[in-house]
Amino acid sequence: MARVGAPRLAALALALVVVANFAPRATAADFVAEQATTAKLADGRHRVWIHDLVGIGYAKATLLDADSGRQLAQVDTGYLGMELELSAKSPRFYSAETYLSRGFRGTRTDVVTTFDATTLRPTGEIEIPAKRLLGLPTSAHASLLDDERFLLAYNFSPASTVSVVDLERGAFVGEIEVAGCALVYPLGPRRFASLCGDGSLLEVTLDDAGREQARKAHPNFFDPSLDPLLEKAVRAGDQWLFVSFAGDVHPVDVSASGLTFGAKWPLTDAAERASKWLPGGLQPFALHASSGRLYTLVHQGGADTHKDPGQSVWVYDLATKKRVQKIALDELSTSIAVSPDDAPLLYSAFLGAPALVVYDARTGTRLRAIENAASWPGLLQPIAGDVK
Amino acid sequence: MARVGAPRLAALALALVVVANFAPRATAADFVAEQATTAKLADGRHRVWIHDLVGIGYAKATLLDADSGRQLAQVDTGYLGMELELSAKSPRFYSAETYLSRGFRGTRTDVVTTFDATTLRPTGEIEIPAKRLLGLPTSAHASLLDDERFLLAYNFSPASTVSVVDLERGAFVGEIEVAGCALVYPLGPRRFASLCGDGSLLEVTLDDAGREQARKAHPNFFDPSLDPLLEKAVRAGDQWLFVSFAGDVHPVDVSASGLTFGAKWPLTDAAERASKWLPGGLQPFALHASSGRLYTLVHQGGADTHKDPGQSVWVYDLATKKRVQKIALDELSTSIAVSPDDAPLLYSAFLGAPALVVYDARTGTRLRAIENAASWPGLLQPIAGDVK
Amino acid sequence: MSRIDALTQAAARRLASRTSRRSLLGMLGRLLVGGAALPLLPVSRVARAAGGASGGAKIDDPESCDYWRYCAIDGYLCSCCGGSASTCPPGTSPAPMTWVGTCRNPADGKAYIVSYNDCCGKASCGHCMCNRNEGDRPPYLPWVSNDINWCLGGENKIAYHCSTAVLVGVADK
Amino acid sequence: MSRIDALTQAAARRLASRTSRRSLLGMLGRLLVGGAALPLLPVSRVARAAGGASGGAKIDDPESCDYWRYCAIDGYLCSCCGGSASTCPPGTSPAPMTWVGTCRNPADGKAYIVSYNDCCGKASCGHCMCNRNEGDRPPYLPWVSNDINWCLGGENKIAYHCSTAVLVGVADK
Repeated sequence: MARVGAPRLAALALALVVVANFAPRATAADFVAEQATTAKLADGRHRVWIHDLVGIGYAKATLLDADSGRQLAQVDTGYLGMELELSAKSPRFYSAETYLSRGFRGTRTDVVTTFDATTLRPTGEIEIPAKRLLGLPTSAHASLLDDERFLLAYNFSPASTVSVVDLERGAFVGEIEVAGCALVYPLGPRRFASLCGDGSLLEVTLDDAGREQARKAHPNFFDPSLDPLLEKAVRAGDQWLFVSFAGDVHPVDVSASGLTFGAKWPLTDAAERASKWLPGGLQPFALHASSGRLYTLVHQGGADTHKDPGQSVWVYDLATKKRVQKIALDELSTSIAVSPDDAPLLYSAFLGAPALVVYDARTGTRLRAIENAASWPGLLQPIAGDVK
Repeated sequence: MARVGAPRLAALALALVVVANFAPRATAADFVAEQATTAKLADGRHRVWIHDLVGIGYAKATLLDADSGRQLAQVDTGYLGMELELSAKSPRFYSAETYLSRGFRGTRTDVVTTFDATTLRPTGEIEIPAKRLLGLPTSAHASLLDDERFLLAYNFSPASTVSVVDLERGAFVGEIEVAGCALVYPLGPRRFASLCGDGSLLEVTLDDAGREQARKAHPNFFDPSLDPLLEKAVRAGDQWLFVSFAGDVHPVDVSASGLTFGAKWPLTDAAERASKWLPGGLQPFALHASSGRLYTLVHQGGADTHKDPGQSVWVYDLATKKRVQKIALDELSTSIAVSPDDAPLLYSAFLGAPALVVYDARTGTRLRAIENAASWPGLLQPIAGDVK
Repeated sequence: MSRIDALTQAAARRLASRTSRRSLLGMLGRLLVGGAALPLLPVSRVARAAGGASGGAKIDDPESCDYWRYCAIDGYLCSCCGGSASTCPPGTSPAPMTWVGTCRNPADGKAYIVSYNDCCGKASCGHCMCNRNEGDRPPYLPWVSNDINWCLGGENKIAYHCSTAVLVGVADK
Repeated sequence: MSRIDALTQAAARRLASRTSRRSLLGMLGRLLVGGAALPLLPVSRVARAAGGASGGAKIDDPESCDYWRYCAIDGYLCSCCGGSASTCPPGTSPAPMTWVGTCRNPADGKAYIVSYNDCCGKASCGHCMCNRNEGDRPPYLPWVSNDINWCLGGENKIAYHCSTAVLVGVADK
């Protein structure tokens, strides 16, 4: 490209005009000056947030259109940010975040930030105790209760408590002690569970102000010595599905006022267990609600391989508890997710590589890799398409 | 590595002990428990800070031992941090830094942070107006005056001012307006210069409280239309050396009470200019004080290639103003620096590659590449060796 | 192919962008011959950029560093980040002040004044790093200096996200 | 050779570290055969790691993820960051609370209790990422959970910089 001769003086002369107002200066008859504006967020049938751990630092989430492979937008989620709390009912989403006043030193402040889901601008924040769990991302670190009035964040200081935020009042309500237990799993509009180190499930009921109303320990939910549960559970409507290290699904039904613990059922048969097929990864389970299918990321490994990457996705029909599909991934994977629509896509990413890989979830066909989707891919969060 | 059987209960039992005090628990007769401590900063003859722009984000500086290739330590320098203000006389250094209260949003705070040069811990900070220049790093964005009582930081808001910080009192003094000019070049203990868009050099004198006492504009220091100066000047004792886009050195002597503008002298002869040899890069000039040599990073390019990388370092004797050496670099380079000792090393880094490459400055022999020294290498700052 | 770049590939972009196309083939040769010289640069990228040089630059592609409007840009291209050559990605705001360049549009042969509005309020986009310096000058001439972070708009508008290239005038008649 | 790793190479480290050595050669084969499968991973790194597998792991090298003490570590090795297996780099502080693992020292055949003290107070070191999970459990058993950022020591001790592996006891007699 040839350099334009002596443009600097013209540019300087124009600078004042530009600074004032970007006023049009149509010296050519047909020229109309452009205005710098902000783009509207694009719709799409297959949009997915991919979280980026950015080398264990200030995290961000990038919204991708998985059909076009394009980046649509980005939000920042603070120091060791984990995921967004997406809303099923409002044009907002939330993010439990941690900040330090001087970058990587100084005073810690934890907040729940509200984002406008259309403009992607932060619209407010509610300060919470500065002790939410920091570490590798897990979606159970914080959750919206079912009617989305309360948001819960799990604290580890190392005391275990849960912060309750009233989103309607825009205020922090208080902390609920969950000693010996960890994380938050919503059980309805005013109820949540935590998973406990002694193998029990703790059920806590809130009142309409967000204060603890009742609690009940459900002992022997699992055996932490013989076969601990992965904390990476998925919810299928009224059922929480916890999967053990060995690959047994422990269902918990939350539809009644109490909790109903279903019989555990295996992802693998005896021969597969003998060959050490195990679930593993950072986000190894995904649900496709309308078809009632559970997607699981599995690998062949031994003891303590519960975070290893996999290259196989095994799919189960939750009605029959039978495997109905096997998908072979071309690349290593630590996170999987499935789009919620009726032409679902399977998303796969590996913490050790920057691509998001897209498959047709029904056929297992690899459709595309979106390169450089994130430097350190963490959790994946598909959002419901809103194409009219 | 074989998994140790059932370690968990023992580990849990020990955890309380560990948390309490890491108390020794020598069940084997010869076992002495270790203590987690902090390492002392290693000495070294050839230590160098390499700044990392981290993808235009929160920057950091890594201290390397260029002889061993080892990382010695790291300090964080805030949002778009540029360089450290190293002290010639105290066991401290300073950093003019910018922070946002919510990572990449929220309230901006600018500070001058003091670091202990031995422990590398921040020991204090002085708040300054939140408008210091942010952008690609340039060492003239902030500077210590010669006796290190005052630190200056250049502000661009877009008004041009200079913040004066009194390090002795630990307080911000005030701002000095430098309209039409930019950056800060120390001229002594109470004097600095700024480079002006009209081609003049602005000289400002401070009183002992750090307030402006006098100012003088020196017009026609350079011609911003015909041959602008690179702002990347180096100081050789009482001389500032400004180099023009075309490769002429404009010396300014600061030893007298006024300023003496020396005759400009060329880095290149007519034939070299005809073949478009030009200085360029992010940090294209380095001085080796004891030998009086100026190292320049040059490339063959045309107009507007003043930031292009180079692969040649041409070395000049400041006494004779003659080129005395040519060093061919194996890799592209945008930053060069030379260690201050009498067995000097030439350091080279390229903003587009993560290595620091080390040469023998006297022979031009490539000694080693320190891979992954920085993700986005910015400025290089050698420090005087302190091997006893 | 995806058009999204990330930090790990920025090096190649920068190598390509910070270097004139004319000299890139020469450097590529050295890279390939050198072998270990720049082992971390994705050589396929460099090769593609070099191929572009012989095959014709993408002067009409807003996601290419070669796009004609980008003659004095320095930063991540908003076109790769959810915006376009003249719009900021959702959730970010154009800086009210800018630096300007003058670029010639090969389609009509005219030189246009281009305002390089930084988009502000989020962390770096990280995709499509591009630096070209036609008419760029040091910070003592700030309105034509692309080294400066122009996100000076106050609260929530400090952080640099990406760069646009907005046509604001015709330079020659 | 330099022992310093950086962000752009962390992917390979993690590939190597998050995968048992047993299966790495198999994966490497796939990588090389696949060609485009993981184009961004520096294959030389993977190859070197794989070479280590056949040639014997570096179980006595504190800068190697294979070092015997690191059997339940998750993070950047302080040995590569200006510290050592049991010391934090200058300017950082060991977390007062830790998670623990039990690792067998091949030199004496004994199992030792290892305290994985995070070093706190600076941004991530970025070198020698290593994750091994012997005995690691989810956060409901926090003292054996390596997912947690243990930099809980209050002011200026929040940010995670790197991980040590301090011997605090002998597990078997």
